[in-house]
Amino acid sequence: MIDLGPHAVFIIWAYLGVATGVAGLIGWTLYDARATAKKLASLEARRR
Amino acid sequence: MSIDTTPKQSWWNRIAHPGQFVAWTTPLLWPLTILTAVLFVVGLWFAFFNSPEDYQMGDTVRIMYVHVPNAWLSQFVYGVMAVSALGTLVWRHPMADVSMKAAAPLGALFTALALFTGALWGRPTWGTFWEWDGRMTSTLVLLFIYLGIVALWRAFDDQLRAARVIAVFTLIGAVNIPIIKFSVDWWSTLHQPASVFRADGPTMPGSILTPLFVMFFAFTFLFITLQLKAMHTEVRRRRVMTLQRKAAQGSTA
Amino acid sequence: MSAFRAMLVRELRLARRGGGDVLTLVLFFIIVGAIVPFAVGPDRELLARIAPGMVWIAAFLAMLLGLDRLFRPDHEDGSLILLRQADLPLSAVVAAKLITHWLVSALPLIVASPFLAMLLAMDVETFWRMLISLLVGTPALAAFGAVGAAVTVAIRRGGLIAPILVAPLSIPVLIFGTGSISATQSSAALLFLAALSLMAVALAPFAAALAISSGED
Amino acid sequence: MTSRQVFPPLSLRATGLVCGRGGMALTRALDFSVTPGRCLLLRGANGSGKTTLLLTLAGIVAPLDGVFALEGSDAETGPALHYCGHRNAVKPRLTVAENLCFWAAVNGATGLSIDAALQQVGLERLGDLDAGYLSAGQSRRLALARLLVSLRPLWLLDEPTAALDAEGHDLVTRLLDNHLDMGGLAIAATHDPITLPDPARMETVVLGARP
Repeated sequence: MIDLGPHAVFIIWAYLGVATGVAGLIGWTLYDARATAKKLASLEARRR
Repeated sequence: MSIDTTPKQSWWNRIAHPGQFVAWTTPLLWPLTILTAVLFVVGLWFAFFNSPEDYQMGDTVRIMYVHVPNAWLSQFVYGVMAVSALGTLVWRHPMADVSMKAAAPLGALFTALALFTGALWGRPTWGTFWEWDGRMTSTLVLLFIYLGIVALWRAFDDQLRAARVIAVFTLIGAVNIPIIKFSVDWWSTLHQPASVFRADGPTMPGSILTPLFVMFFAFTFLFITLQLKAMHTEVRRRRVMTLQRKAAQGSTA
Repeated sequence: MSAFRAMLVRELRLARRGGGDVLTLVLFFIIVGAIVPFAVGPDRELLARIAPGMVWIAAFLAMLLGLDRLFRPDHEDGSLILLRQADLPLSAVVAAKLITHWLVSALPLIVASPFLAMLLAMDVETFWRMLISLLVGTPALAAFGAVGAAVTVAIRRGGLIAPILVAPLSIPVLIFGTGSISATQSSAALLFLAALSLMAVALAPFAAALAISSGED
Repeated sequence: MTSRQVFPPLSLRATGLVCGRGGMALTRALDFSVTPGRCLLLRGANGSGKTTLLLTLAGIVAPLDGVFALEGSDAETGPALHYCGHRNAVKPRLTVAENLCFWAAVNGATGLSIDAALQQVGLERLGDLDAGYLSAGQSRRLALARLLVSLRPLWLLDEPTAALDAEGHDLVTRLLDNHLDMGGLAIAATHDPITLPDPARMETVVLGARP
């Protein structure tokens, strides 16, 4: 990695924070999508 | 509310039908995801490997590459919500309710990330994590509004009635944001002049601007992709609710 | 014992699905704390000095806000009457509700207090003392709140009256709470606070149960 | 009595019982006794004190005068009555099964299993549906299911057939009859008539004729 200068720790923390935030958001969106789809499938199956 | 009221099937009415909207936009999901990923890779490469440090701030300017896109998104997502709110109230467009509900948590997170990166950028430049300066404070108030809207969505049982009420609050919020911005700026003296979109154009050299714009588009497409995916989920969740209601009526023994 | 556990499980499940109650309380706590600089001005020394008091007042008001959720829903849908015929005594029911009330309203505030401390420019040592004082003091607030909520559950507009009843009772908690944050003789204040909390939590279920059963509806 | 005797021989006796709210008497001095296997039907216009009488017998409201007692019940077996009022005590955000499981755990799971109780009241296919989606009649059935999951000798029913359809009436009659077979007692306040297969088990008291 290139030299990030004296305040490297803040830069790394910033990118780490954003990375976890975005990863969490993507994870939650996918999880919610799958859970709702599964519930919908089970309800559709039960209705027929 | 009957959806296809007008005789001619303009595309505006056709995407009004949830099933239709999902069918049309699902093929868009994968290309958008790939585009977002590519933009992020290029952006990060530019940010870390191919841009000089700022003459004043040194390397901390690299935090700006994530801070400014998030700050911009916090405003942009609220704009999307305000337009959806208009769609709900004026044209009673069912997909407007869905997009408004899907956008709220995304906006809240981008605003929170803007504050987080702003605090980390502030530490070396101002010496403290949190400084009551104009832009940071108005972003904080915007975060409160977002979280209020998320709490409002969770508090309602009946989602359809909720959409119109929350649309009213979103519009009221939209009107108040400029007022808040102005009053906060007036209130705080310590304020860094907006260096990117100033009237006489950006004051930064091209080499810093390119990573900024690439990251900017990367985050915007990330939002669009997640928004579409969340809208699909919301459409399915409403279908689940109607099926549950039918299940209750269907089986009165 | 399983009845008590079933009560706890139900209360926690209701709180989790209760439509964003926790988020509302934490938001209220942070907003009350965050508006202080707007009123007082952004300079850091003043903020740092009044920060402990502000955090305690914010926690105090947020917990009063959460009181209405304690007994009123059960009163309105008829569960409270039935709980008086349950296998476990009414005071055990109130104890379960008190524990859940603390978990749902006080704990999220304590988890969110670092953000408020940062906003109010609180230094790190004071922050740790504040965290301990909140941990030790909020059970007393929850207990007094439970008694206030139980007394006003039968009154139609009771939700407004409960805070007025609970506020005077909680003044000692506020005094020792902020006292235990300030640098001087903070350990004595902390001990008083702990004693207050223990006493309040021990007596509240019985007092609240008595209040509910004597308030015929 | 019948072979499926479940409850200990209890009987409810009231002498000179005057019930009221806020010091204002709503009923005249009542004297009645309900022996095992029998049901007392309370009739009377609205506001004639039926609900207040039931609340008094449930121990929620203190009687203005007179005394009532459940003879034969020893205190430490815990509360011996089920009260089923107008409100169904159903939490909309919990599922049907969760609501019932809670009441079974809190009142002691001495009666039917959750599924069997739901089967009895015709809600077996809605077990994992949020109770908020139930209609008024279905919520009423869930409230009735609560009586089945824990065995209590005395039933105090306040308009059990409210919001129920014709089929629901038969359900209430069947449950009541079954309860009386098991040696239980019941006091029901109702407007529409409940006709038990064996009418001899039913007595009617008309409230409202104040002295």
